[in-house]
This record gives sequence, C-alpha cells and structure tokens, in this order.
Amino acid sequence: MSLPLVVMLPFLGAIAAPLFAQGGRTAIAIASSVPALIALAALYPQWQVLADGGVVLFHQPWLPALGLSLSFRLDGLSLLFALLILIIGLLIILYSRYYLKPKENIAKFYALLLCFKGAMLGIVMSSNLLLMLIFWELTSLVSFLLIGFWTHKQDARRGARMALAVTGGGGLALLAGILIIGNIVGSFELDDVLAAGDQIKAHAMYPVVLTLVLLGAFTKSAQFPFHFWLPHAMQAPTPVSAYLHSATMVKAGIFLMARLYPALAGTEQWFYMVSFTGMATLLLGAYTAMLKHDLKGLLAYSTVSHLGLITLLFGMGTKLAAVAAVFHVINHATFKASLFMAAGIIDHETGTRDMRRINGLWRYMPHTATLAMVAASSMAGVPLLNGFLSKEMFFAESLDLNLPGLWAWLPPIIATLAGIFSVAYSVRFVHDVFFNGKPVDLPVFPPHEPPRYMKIPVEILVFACVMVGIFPAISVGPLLFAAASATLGGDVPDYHLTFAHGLNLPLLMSFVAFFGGLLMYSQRQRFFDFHARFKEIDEKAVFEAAVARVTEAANRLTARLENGSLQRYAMLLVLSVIVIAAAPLANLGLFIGANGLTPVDAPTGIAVAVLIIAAIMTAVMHRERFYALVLLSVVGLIVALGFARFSAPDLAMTQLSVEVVTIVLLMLALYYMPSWTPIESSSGRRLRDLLIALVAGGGMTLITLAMLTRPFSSISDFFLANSKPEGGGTNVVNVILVDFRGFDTLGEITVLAIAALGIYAMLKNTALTPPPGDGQGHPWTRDTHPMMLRQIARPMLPLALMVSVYIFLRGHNLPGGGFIAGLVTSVALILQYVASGMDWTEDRIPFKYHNMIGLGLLFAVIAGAGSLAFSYPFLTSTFGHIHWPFVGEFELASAMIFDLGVYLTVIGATLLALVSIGRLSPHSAIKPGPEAN
Amino acid sequence: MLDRLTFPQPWLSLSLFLIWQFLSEGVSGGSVVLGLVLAWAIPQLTQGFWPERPSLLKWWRMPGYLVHVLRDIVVASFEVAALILSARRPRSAFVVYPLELTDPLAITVLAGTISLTPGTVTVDVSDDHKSLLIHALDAESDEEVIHSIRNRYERRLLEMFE
Amino acid sequence: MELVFALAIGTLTASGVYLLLRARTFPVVVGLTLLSYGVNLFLFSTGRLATGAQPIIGSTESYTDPLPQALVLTAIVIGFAMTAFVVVLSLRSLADHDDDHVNGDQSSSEPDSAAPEKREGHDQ
Amino acid sequence: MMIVALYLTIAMVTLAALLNVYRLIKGPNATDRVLALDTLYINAIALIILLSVTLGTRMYLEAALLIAVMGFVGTVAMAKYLKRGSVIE
Amino acid sequence: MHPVAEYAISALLLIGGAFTLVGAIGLARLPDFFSRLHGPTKATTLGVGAIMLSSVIYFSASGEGIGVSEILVTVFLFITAPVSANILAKAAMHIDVPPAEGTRGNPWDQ
Amino acid sequence: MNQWLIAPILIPLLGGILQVFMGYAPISLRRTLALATTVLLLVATIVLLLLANDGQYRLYAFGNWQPPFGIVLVLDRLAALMLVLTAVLALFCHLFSLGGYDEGNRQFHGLFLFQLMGLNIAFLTGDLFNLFVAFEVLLIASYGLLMHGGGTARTIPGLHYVVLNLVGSALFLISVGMIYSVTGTLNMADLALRIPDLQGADLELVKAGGLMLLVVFGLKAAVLPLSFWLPKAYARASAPVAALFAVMTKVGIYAILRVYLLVFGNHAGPLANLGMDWLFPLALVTLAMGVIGALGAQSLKTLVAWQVVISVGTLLAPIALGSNAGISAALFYLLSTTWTVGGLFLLSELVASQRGSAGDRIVTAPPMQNRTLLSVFFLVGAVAAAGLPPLSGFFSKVLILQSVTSGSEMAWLWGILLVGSFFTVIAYSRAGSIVFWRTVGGHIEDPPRLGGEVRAATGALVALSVIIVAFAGPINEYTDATAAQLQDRQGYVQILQTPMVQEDN
Repeated sequence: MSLPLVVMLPFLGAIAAPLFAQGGRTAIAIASSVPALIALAALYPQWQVLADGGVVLFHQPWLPALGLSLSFRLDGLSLLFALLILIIGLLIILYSRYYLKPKENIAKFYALLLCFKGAMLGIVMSSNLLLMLIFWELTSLVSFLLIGFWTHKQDARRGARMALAVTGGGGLALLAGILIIGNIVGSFELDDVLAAGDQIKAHAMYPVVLTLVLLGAFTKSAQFPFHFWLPHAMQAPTPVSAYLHSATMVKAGIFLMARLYPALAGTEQWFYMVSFTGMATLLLGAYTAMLKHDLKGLLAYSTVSHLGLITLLFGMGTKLAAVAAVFHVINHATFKASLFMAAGIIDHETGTRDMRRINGLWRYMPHTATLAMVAASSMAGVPLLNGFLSKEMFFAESLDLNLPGLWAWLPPIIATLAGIFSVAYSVRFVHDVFFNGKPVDLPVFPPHEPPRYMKIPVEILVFACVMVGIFPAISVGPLLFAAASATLGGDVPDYHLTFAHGLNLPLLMSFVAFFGGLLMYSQRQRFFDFHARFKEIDEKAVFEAAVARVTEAANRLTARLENGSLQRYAMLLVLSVIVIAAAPLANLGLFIGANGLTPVDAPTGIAVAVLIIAAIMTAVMHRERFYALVLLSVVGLIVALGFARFSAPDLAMTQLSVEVVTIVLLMLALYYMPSWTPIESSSGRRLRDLLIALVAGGGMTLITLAMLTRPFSSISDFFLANSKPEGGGTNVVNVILVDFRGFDTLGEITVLAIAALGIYAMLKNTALTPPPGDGQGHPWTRDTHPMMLRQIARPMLPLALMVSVYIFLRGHNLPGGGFIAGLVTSVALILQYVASGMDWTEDRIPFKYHNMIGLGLLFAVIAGAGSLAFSYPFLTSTFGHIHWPFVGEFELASAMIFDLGVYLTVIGATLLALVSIGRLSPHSAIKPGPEAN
Repeated sequence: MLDRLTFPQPWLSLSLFLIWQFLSEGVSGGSVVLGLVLAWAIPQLTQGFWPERPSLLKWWRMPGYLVHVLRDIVVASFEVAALILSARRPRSAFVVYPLELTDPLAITVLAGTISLTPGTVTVDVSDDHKSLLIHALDAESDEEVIHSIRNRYERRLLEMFE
Repeated sequence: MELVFALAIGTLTASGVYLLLRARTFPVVVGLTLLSYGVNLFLFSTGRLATGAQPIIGSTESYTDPLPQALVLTAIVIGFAMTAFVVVLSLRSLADHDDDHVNGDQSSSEPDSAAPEKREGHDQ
Repeated sequence: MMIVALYLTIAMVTLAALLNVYRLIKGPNATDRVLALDTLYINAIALIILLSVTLGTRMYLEAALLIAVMGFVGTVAMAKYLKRGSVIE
Repeated sequence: MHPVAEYAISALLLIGGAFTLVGAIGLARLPDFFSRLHGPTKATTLGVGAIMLSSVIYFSASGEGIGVSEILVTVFLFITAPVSANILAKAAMHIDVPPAEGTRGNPWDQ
Repeated sequence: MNQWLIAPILIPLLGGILQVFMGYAPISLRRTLALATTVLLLVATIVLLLLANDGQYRLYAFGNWQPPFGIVLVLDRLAALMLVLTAVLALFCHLFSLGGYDEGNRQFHGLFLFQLMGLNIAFLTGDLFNLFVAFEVLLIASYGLLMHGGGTARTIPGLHYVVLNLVGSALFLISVGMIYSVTGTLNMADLALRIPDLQGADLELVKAGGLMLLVVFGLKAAVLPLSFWLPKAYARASAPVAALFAVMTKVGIYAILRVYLLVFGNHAGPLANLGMDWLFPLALVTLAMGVIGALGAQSLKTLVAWQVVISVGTLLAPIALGSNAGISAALFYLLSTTWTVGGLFLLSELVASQRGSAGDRIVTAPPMQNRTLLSVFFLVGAVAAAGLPPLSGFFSKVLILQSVTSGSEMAWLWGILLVGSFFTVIAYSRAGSIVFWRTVGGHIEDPPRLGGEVRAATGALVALSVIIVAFAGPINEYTDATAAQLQDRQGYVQILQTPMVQEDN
C-alpha cells in the first residue's frame, strides 16, 4: 500500500498546502515538505528488498477494458529517480521559500510543485504503461502552468505554450506507441511488456513503436530537433528550472528509455536513432551553451547537451554504457540543480542574469561563489567530482563502439569535442560571473549573500557532488547497482566505481577536453564574432509565428468553409441527399413496379397540371412576393382537393384550414418586408440551383412512382379492425390520432404550443417600421375596418363556433375532430381581428391565449393520465355508451377530452402566433419599446 | 351568477338552436339538450362582439324580401350570362347611389343585394354612410340604375328597418 | 394516375428546393412551404392512391390505409408550427439587420466573435 | 342520364377553374389575381360537391363548408393586405 | 332513385355547371377588373348554389336525409360574396386599378 | 408495465405547462418550480438507470396498444444512459440560468422544460415516426431557446439553424415514408424484423430511405458537410442554452446508434451496416474540420462550439466501425464530452461577463475579477476537452484508440485523432494564455458579481470529468454492457411479445 501512497501524497499535499497560506510562507513551506518526508520514510523500509535485487509491486485493477490498472512498482531504477525527485524536491521547497517574493502567490506555487512531484513520482513508479502515460502528460501540463507562473511576462507565457505543445505532442506520440505495444503484448503491465521484448522487436510494427516512443522521450528530454523548448522554459521561476528542467522532468524521457530498455533496445534502429540523436544534441547543446550570455540560458543549453550525452549513452546499446547513463543521471541532477539554484541566487541578488553585466561577484558573495564553482567544476568534469566519473565512463564507452572503419573515430572525437565545449562554458560560468573585473550596471547593487537557508539546498547538493566524486562506491554504489540492474533486467556488467582508473585513453581525452576548453574560453570573443555572422534564430518567435500562421490559416479556411451563407449550407444538404440516395435509386432500374399505372381522369389531370403550373410559377415569380403568395394559395388549395380526391377528407379539411392561416401569417410578415425581391444571384448560380432543384424533383418523382406502383401491406389492418370495437370511433384517422397514436398528437400539439410561445417571446421586444405604403407607392388607406365587412363578420363568430362544436363532436366518427374544429374557431376569430381590429377584438375575448394553450395541454395530459390511476399505461382510452333519460344514448370517450385539449391548444397557439405578429403594427395599442431587455 | 343564465341575444340563440337541430342528424333528446346548451353558451361567449342590437323591426317581411331577391338573381343572371357570352362591349358605369337607409345592417343588406343581383356590384360605401358607389356592368344611364334599386329593394328594406 | 401524382410531388419538391436556395428570407419560407406540401403529399401517398375509400368505417366497402393520413395530419400541424416560427424569425432578422437577406446584412459582416451584446450595466 | 350530366358538369367546372387560373396568372392587377383565387375557391366547392355526388358519399361535404369559410377569410385578408398592408392591427 | 329527382338533379347540375363556366368566362373575358367582379359574385355563386341544390336533392333522394352542410355553404356563399366583392373593389380602387375605357363615372377612394 | 418509463416525459411536460400558466407569476416562484422539475427529472432518470442496469428491455405501450400498432417507449441501457446524461446536464444548465440568464423572456423555463421533454421522448421512443415528433418537439423548443435573450447577433445563425433543420424534417418524413411504403410499419423492432427479408426493388427503396435518414441524423449530429450551421448558432446562444445544446448533436448520434444498430445492424441481411462506409470518412473529416475551426476560433464560445464538432467526429468514427469496444468507447466519450462542453460554454459566459467589452473574444483585456476560479475551471474543462490526462477526455480517447486495432481504419483514426488532439491542445493553450494570463492596463467597470448558482453550476459540470475518472471502471462496465445490448437485436425484438395490461388487472 505504501507505493500508491507515495504517489498520492504530493497530490494530497497540493490540496492541503494552500490551506496553510494563512500561516505565512514558512508554515506553507513546512506543510509542503511533509508529503516528501513521509514518502521518504515510506520508501526506506523497502530498501532492503531492492538491494537484494527484488522488486516491490502494487496492483489494483482500475479500468480493465482499457488495460489500465493502478500498478506501481519500486525497483532500483524507480527508487533512484524517486529519491532524486523527493530529495531535490525538498530542497527546492526550502529554496523557493526565500526565492519567491512575498507578494507572489506561494500557495499556488507550492501546490503546483507538489502536483508536479506527484506526477513525476507517478511516472517513475508506474508499473502500467498507460498509468505512466497519464502521469507523463500530467507533468507536461503542470510544467506548462509552472513555466507560465509569471503570467505577466510574455516570454513566460510563450515559453509555457511552446513547452506544452512540444512535450504534450510528444506525449501523444508516446500514447500511440504505448497503445501499439499493448496491442502487441496484450497487456500494459510493465512486467509483461519487459518480458516480451523479443516479441516486440520482432513485430512488424516495431519501427513504428520505436519511433513513436522515442518521439515521446526525445521531446520530453529536449533532444535535437525538439530541444528548443527547454531554454525557453527557463522563463519559469528558477526553482522550477532547477527542479523540472534540469533534475527531473527532462529526465523523464531518459527514464523512459531506461525503463523500456529491455523491451526496445538492442536493435540497429535503436542504435542509430538514439545514438545519433544523442550525438547531435550533445554537440548542439554544448556549442550553443557557450554562446549564451544569459546565465540560465547557458545552463539550459548545457542541460540539453548533457541530456544528449545520456541519450547517446543509451543509444550505444552496450550494457556498460547504460550503467554510465544511469550514473550520469544522478550526477547531472546534483550539479545542475545546484548550479541553477546558484544562478537563481545571483539573479535574485543582482536583478539580472546577463553575464556581460554580472562580473566579479566573488567579492560580494564568496560563499555562493565557492559552491557554484564546485558545481561548475563537476559539470566540466574535473576529477574528484562526480561529473568526472560519469564522463570518464562516457569517454571509455565512446571508444568501445564497434563502428566500421573510419566511423569508429567519430564517437570519441565528438565526445572529446563536447568535452571541450563543456569545459569552456563551465569556465565561462565561473570566470565571467565571479571574476572578470567589476559588475556592470547591475539593477541591484551591491549584491549580498542570500539568506542563510537559501544556500542550504545548494550546499547539500554540492556536498553530494563531492562525496560521489571521491567515494563513489560507498555513496552511490548500491543505488547505482540496483538502478542499473533494474534497467538492464538484472544483467549488470562488471564495472568499477573509483575516482581514479589510472592513466588510460579516457583520461587523455579528459585532459584534451580540459585544456581545449580553457583555450576555447580564452578565445571566446572570436567565437562570439564567428557566431554573430549567423542569423540568430529565436525558436520562440518561430514557434509563435508558426502558431500564428496555423491559426490564421485555420481561421481563413474556416471562414471560407463556414462562410455564413445559408444558400451554401442548404445546397450542401440537398447535394448530400442527392449523392447518398443516387446509388440505390440507380439500382432500382425500372421505376414502375408490379402494379403498373392506372389511368388518369381528366379533372384530376387538369388539377395536377394546374398544381404544377402554380408551383413552377411560384418559383419563377417569387420576386413578386404577393403574387407568389396567391400562387401558393392555389397550390395549397389543390393539395387539399387532392387529399379529398384520394380518400382523405380529414386531411383535406386540415390542409385547407392550415393553408389559410399560413397565408395570413405570411401576409402579416410581408407587410414589413420589401414587396419585391431583388435579383442577386448570377445567372450561372440560378442555373446551378435550377439543376439541383430539377435533380431533387426528378428524384422525388421517381421515388414516388416506384413506390406507388408497388404492392404493399401494412399494419393498418389492425387499425381498421379495432377502431370501432376497441377505439370507439368509426373515423379511423381520428381514432389513430387520439388513441392508437395519441402520443404523437400530444407531441404535435406541444410543438404547436412551443412554437406559439417562442414566437411570442421572440417578438416581444422587436420593433419594426412598416413601410408607409405598398410597393407601388400607394399610401395605406385610412379606412381600416370597412363597414360591410364588420357587419358580416360579427354574426359569423357564433355561427363558426357552432360549426366548430359540430365538427368537433363528430370527429370521432366522421371527418372532423379537435384540430379542424380548433382551426375553424381560430379562423373565425382571425376574421374578427381583420374586420374590427386588434384592440376591439381583444377587449371582447374573455381569456388569455397563454392560458388557453396551457389548459389545452393540461386537458390532453389529464385525459391521458387518467388511466394511470387504474395502472393502465398513459393515454389508454376508455369509452362507454351512456343512457340518460330524455337525452337518450350517447357516447362518451376519454379520447374526447384529449381532443378537447387539442382544440384549445390549436386556438391558443394559432391566435397567439398571429396576434403577436399583428401587435408589431404601430397602429396597435401597445407599442413595443426598442429592444428593452 | 343568475344573470349569466339569461339569453342575451334571444334571436341568435333561437337561430343557433334551430341550426343545431339541422346539423344533428334528426331531432332527438340529445340534440335538444346540446342545442340548448349551445344556444346559451355561444351567445354568452360572443355577446361582446355585438355592440348594438340589430334593428330589424319587421322581421316577418324578410322571407318575402329574400324570395323577391332570389327571383331577381335568377332572372337577371341569364341576362348577364348573355352579355358575357355576346361579343358586345358592355357599357360599364360607376354610379353613386344616394342612400335613404341609415342603419348599418340595413345598408349592408342593401349593398349585398345590389351585389348579388346581376349587373351591379356595390363597390364602396361612403364614409358617412350616405351613399353607395355602384359599378354597373351594362347600364343605359345612372338614373335607371338608381331608380330600379330604390324601387325594388331599398323601399322594402326601409319598411323593415325603420 | 401514379405518374401525374409523382410529377406533382416532383414539381413541388423542385420548386421548393429552388426557392430554398434563394438569398432572401421570404422566398426561402415560400420554398419551405412548397417543399412541405410535396412532402405531405408524398407521405400521404405511401398508403397508395385510392378513390372513395375514405377510412371511415361503414361509409364504403374498402378502406385506404389510414395510418399515413394520420401521420400527414401530424406533419401538417408540425409543419405549420415550424413555418410560423421561421416566418417570425425572418421578421426578427429583418428587425435586427434592416435587411431580409438570409445571411444578414452583407455589408457589415461582423467578425467571428460575438458582437458585443447588451448586458445589464456593464457593457463597454 | 344523371351520370352524363354529372360528367358534363364536372367538365364545365374544371374548364371554369382553368379559366380562373388563366386570369390568375394573367393578372394584370393584384386584385384580379385575388378575385381569380376567390373564384377558384368557389369552383373548388363545386368540385368537392361533385366528387361527393360521384362517389355517393357525404364524407366530403364538410370540406366544402370549410373551403367556403377559408376562401372568404383568405380573400378578405388579401384584400386587406393590398389596401392596408397590415392584416391584423 | 325517382326519375323526377334524377331529372331535377341533372338539370340543376347542368345549370350550375353552365353558370359556373359563364362566370369564369366573364372573369377571363371582360375588359376591366370592375366588370370582372360581376362574374364570380353572381354567376359563379348562383352556379355553385345550383350544384348544391342538386346535391341536396341527390342525397335526400338516396335516403340520407337533408344535407344541412350544403345549405349552410350556399347561404354562406350568398352572404359573403358581396362582401368579398366589396372589399376587393375597395382594394382595387385603392391601388388605382383603371376602369375600362368608356366607363362612365369615376371610382372614388376614401 | 412500469409506469416509471413515462416519468421523464410527463415531469417536464407538466412542469412546462405550469410555466405556461405562470407567465406573470413572480420570477422566484417560477424559478423554484422549474428547478424542482429538473431535480425531479434527474431523480426519475436515475431510477430508470438503476432499472435498466439489469439488462432487460422494458416496454411502455401508450394506450395499452400492442406494438407494432401503438407507440411504445423502450427503456434499455442506452436510453437510460442518455436520459441521465441529459438530466444532469440540464440540471446544471438550469441552475446556471437562475443566475439572471432566464430573464427577459417569461417563457424561458417553459421552453427549457419542453426541450427536455423532447429529448427524453427521442431517447425513449421505439417508433420511427414518434422519433420524428420528438425531434420536432426538441427542435422547436431549441429554436425558441436559441433566440432567448437580447441581441441581434443570434438572429441570422438562428435562422440558418431553423431553416436547415426544417429541410431536415422534410427529409425525415420522406425517409420514413419510403421505409413505411415498403415495410408497412413504423415500430423499430418490427422494422428490424422485416428488413432482413427485403429484396429487389423494395430493398433499394428502403436503402435509399435509410441513407436519407442518415443524412437527417447527420444534420442533427452536425457531421460534415452538414455542420457549418452549428458554430455560430451555438457560439451566439445564451450560455445555459448553448450548454444544453451540447446534448443536441448527441441526439443525432443517439439516433444513428439506435436506428442503425437495430434496424440496419449486422442482422439486416443485404442492408447490414448501411451507410457506415459513408459515415467513417465523414466522421474523420468532421473531426479534422472541428480541429481547424477550433484553431482558428477567435472567441471562447466559438472555440467550444467547434469542440462540439470535434466530439461529433470523434464519436462517430468508432460508431461507424461498429465494434462493441468502439461503441462502448464512444459512449464513454459521449458522457465525458457532453458535460465538459456544457461546462465550457457556461464558463465562457462567466469569462465574458467579467471582461467587459472584450467579452469572450480571445484578445487581451484588463485583468478580470475571479481570475483564479475561472482559470481553474477553464484548465479542468480544457484538459478534459482536449483529452489530456488525467481527466475523462483522455480515458475516452484511449478507449477509442484501442477499439480499433488494425487496418487502414486504424491508421486514419489514430492519425487524425492524435494530430487533432495536438492541435486542440495548442488551440486551448493559446486561448487560455491570452484570456487568463495576458492582460493590459485599465480595469473593468463594475463587473457583475458571480452568484453562487453560476459558480456551482459551472464548477460542477467541469468537475464531472473528475468524477467520471474516479468511476471509470463502473462506467466502462456499463458502457460495455450497453454496447453488447445494442448489438443484441434479438433482445430488442422480443419487446413485440410483451403482454399488454389485461382487463382484469
């Protein structure tokens, strides 16, 4: 249980630490240290197991479908990294306590640091590749937030985004790689994967896997050509640079290579990809570090270079090289973290990091200077310091590579060259900063030694450098052995850890490097001049420009595609249908089915001809809008006649009523619109639209034809058979509407109700200026309500109500029903509005349309819900024949209450919609204010 | 509450009741009850729409008038049909007809009658309800039109309404 | 009979689609109405064409398929509601943009971002 | 005999409808079109009744009633639109 | 069906059809809007009235009772036709539809 | 017959009716009742989820009519999942709207509840035509909601949305008609039984109809090339509405899942897996387009609107491939993305409210109030949306990637999904760093205070991605079972045999 605890603790701490923000910076720093301390305590008992070559495992299934489990693993390698993470993390917390300015949000900083720590521990201790990936991406994310901690600095923001883009992108590649591995192995558990190394390497997908995994590792570990993000990440506060970007996070890539070493390494692809990348990074980093005037820039590129070195070591593929690589991880972490901290102190005390201004600090801060000099010496590979040891091993390994012919010279030469650079920039760090005359124009002058406790972390790390350098076998020997053994899968070669191997070729190379470095440093000005001839590439600017270009291009492309043209979207929709339906229809072959065609009678033929003419004329004459409306009425009328002609009286009646209401509605709208549509489309476009329309119409014709001429049987026999005995009505259509498929009707009247409510709401605050006269320039007449019309309209209302009742009551048995009755009532009321005006009519209508809609829906629901009481399903209808004295026998059906609901909803909705539009008119009493919302 | 039980427009109620009996297939107990309910309820709902009572005083003369008009329609329809089918160009005219009637309903009935009887259409009623504008399809003279309307229809309506 | 019926549906569809592709709201609405007529007729005809076979029990010997009729009735009502809404929406668009173009006022086409809207008290 | 009369009448009414459509398309004024539409509605009533008589069923007669009502309201609304612009005010 | 009824029905149908047609011809042929107004208001109305009557007789004769709907439709048409004509004529005057040449008198628009 | 099945429809319906009556009641009363309705709905859906978890199909026959004659509701795992998904989203959107976003339109709550009713019908119905009606209910309500609130910016996108969907509705009817004209039935289970036996021209007609139906669902789901209406419409809707709309595209996806797996699934004989060969490439193109749109977005809401498009593509690609694992993964993602996107819409509105005239545009502005809170919300939402660990977006993405294991489909899906994720990360980090980090001088005049409701609603929605991670195991089990149930056509068809309530009962 202790393993997940170790990982979880920092996260818990991240949540808990801010709670101590009230107690001051020290309190929160202490609180933030607690998780690491507990974690160290928890790890300590495990040491004996590991030293014996054992492994501590924890396994808890989480998402079996994914192959994701909460598996943790503690072996030498993970212990090594975990110790680095925990110990350096502790030092960083202490350091940060003094580094951050009082007004900065230290709680957030510590919380993020702790999150990072947890994520990093997660990476190194995960025993499930997917779990590791989760932590992996989490480190990218937290790193993004930490780099951008100083949000006011543009460079910090940009650096953060660049780091996220590169490492996050690499993470995605890694994800793909891991998934393929899982696919090959059948498990993401590390044990299974490591055991299946041969299987992976033999698999056809191996090159892909390798490339993807290495992409992840290289981006994280800032390998060429992905190195550029790291120096820009130095915009972060220095503790972050020291912790994330030198000691831990950038090592995650290295860790990954170490972790998957048994599974992936040992092939030619591995060798070439890893070692050449490492080599390129090593040289490039070293060269660039030399050129940087920024203290942290120098350290950043030096880190790049050292990461390249470690990568190169892993790439070499020999076991000894792997040991050297692991060893160098430790050494680099110690000296580089201390150097960063020192740089942070200098930055903190002088207010700048420009080495051209910081000079001669020895006089002001000798203590810090001493520490920095020791650490820098270790970086340069000076004997008796830990850097020297691993570098010697590196030199030795570079000689051992079995490359053919002259190629064999390449690794040692490159190694030596890198050594020269490394010495040169180390010397530069020491000499430029602490000696080399006097400070130039420092923002803070004179600099002082930092607070006592701020130096403690540096001191501890420097002490470690020395200890390891002098007593390697005692100090790190066991740990290194455990780690190397875990990396190599138990098969550790013989190696000898001591500060002096005697005089041999590697030592010679060290000498060459040392004196070459001094020489190079002395000639640095030439070197700068040489470099100044080349144009400096600011990766950040390049990255920003690239993002800007991509964004811009995306924006342009989006704007082109999503151009806000309804015509385009509608055309795409119609075309999609045409394209997708074309193939099956083409297969249809003959469109006339088995039943063949029946003859046409003349009146029907003529009516259809009129319909066709009217429809085409509507399209042709659409510019004259009122004319188009008249033609539309003709179409609607003939459609209604068609329903009657083909045995659908209910439909005919519905269509007729709806059509008139629609026309009135359109005219209400047309009042405010231009009465004429201008010509806007080019003739080519009209032709194109015509073509699309013709294809669509032709398609519909063919489909209809094919359908109508085919025999057919449907579920409707049931309706015909049961309508009377079970539904209690002879009008089957009506019984379907209020009973068999009453739920559809409920939905339908809900739609109507919502539409009306929506219309009402939408027009409430709308102001429209009507034109003063019609399209031909006639002013509107003042005679609003002609006398004859008024006189005739009034008696119509009771008559229409009576007819509505009649149509309503017979609906269940004969054509009619609530819907048609509702429309008749509505139309009669509309006539009152037309004849006598809005105010006059509204004064006389005893109810609000809103309530009517609500009441209608309520009736429908109640009619349906009645059956629930008898534990029948919703909308179960019942009917009975009731005999009353004198009145006689009559039928009462619950469906009638439902139909009453339909009736009321239709009236309320229709009138609410129309009246809302009518109310826009400036003549009506309530004049809406301009957009008062 | 009791006043709500009255029939505010007894004529209307009666007509509605009768129409309902026609609409229901055959008079029965049910249709009578429902007819009564409707004859009460509908006027209650719509009485607001009738601001003034109709001033039809001698309503029993109405059927005679209607028969008279109907006969005129049939007879004159043939004349118009002949006119439409003939090649002769009709002599159209706009005639202003000075009204003697004052009641709006009466004027409406007259205007309707004029429109329904062939050869003339009421085009407009003046704002002051003092004159009608009539379009005659084929008229020798204005006087003839005015004269015929006055004698055939307006007199009778005057008797009925005022 | 089937052929002329199919032609009628085809014509309604074609006219509707053509109008749908116009640039002003009004023709678009008219086009949608035509289209819905065509669709209603189509849906109606899925029960095949029959003369004098109204599905009213007892009024005739054979009955046509009543189900499509019920569906069309629903579709007509829904279509009406939708048409009403789109008509009002085009009015609203006219009010907002002083133009009945379907794409709004083309001259002052705004950038991608939402135009500043009025919120209580804290605008501009 | 009745059948013949029926068919003849149907033919005449259909022809009448065609003439109305002619007027509707020809115009020339908006009022002409509305008038033609109104007449077309009345013709439709005739057609519905003729259909009922042909089929011998009264199921369609209420549709005729509705056409009468709807035609009237439609015509009134259109005329109002032409004259006044605002149909409901 | 009784032969008298059949005769009556046939005659009414034919008369109705003829008047409807004449009304339509008038609508198509007459020279100006105001003349055309005459066609539908009477000929067509009368024609439809006759057809209605035939239907009433038909259904009464076939023993289905007196059709109230048809009578209602007819009455309705007779009431509304003048109003339609009136309001259309007003609209025509409003939008300055010209009367045919040679028409005496002037339309007025208030 | 279990009466709980009708609850998700009746509760919002009755609540909505109540709102219609209460147009002029005090706003506090309306709010209380409306929120109570939503809470009640959530409770009901959870009950249904528990019911459905036994793997049975439950039938509810309206009017006690035996299917296929009457309309039926069918509750299965998928339906229950969608119901809960929607109810949770709705609850928080509703809560958010109480922070003053429901003002200016007395019908807001009514429309909101009707919208939920439409959604719930769509998820439960087992009848093709009733599905059309459900679509119309939810669409008309969404039209109303879309136009809710002031401002002129949403009119035109709203018009586009409405017109295109009207065409879609017409198309739906045509497709239903074509299918009915051959099969003579509308019940989906019955269709599933009849379709495998079709042949000849009947087959081609149904095929054409089925493909046209796919276009309809594709339009609702916003699949390219039918997705261009979406970004502006969503980006300009008021925040709670836009957030609720996060589920609207999912209705289209639900319909594809339901209809195409049941009716045109593996068993459908010659019509098996109809249209899926079209859907897969289109889904990928949609995904790519969504990423491009997100990259180019210049306001937060537009960015999130494009995220909707991205999620549509991501969802449909595995669905089109049709494996159990793929469908399960898609369902997992559905849960995650819907809530996250909803939360991001709400968040964008909060950001806009705190930044004065800069609104939600991705430009610099004076420092905003409540920056820490909002930036944390944004971070969580963006991480979940972009599919970075450790939030739910990542898990679903991995599930989707894992569900396809071979062939060129794998290459395409992996490539586009991963590269898309990369660019999505760039888009979010760019937007976030500009909006939350970069500031210019000056200060915002008196920004509105963020009320408890809006904070809680936004926070809860984004935090759900954490909850999903915590319960990833059980959720994944549920989606696995759902996918298996979806493939089990036989089980669904059995509902036709369910006995009705007897007279003596």
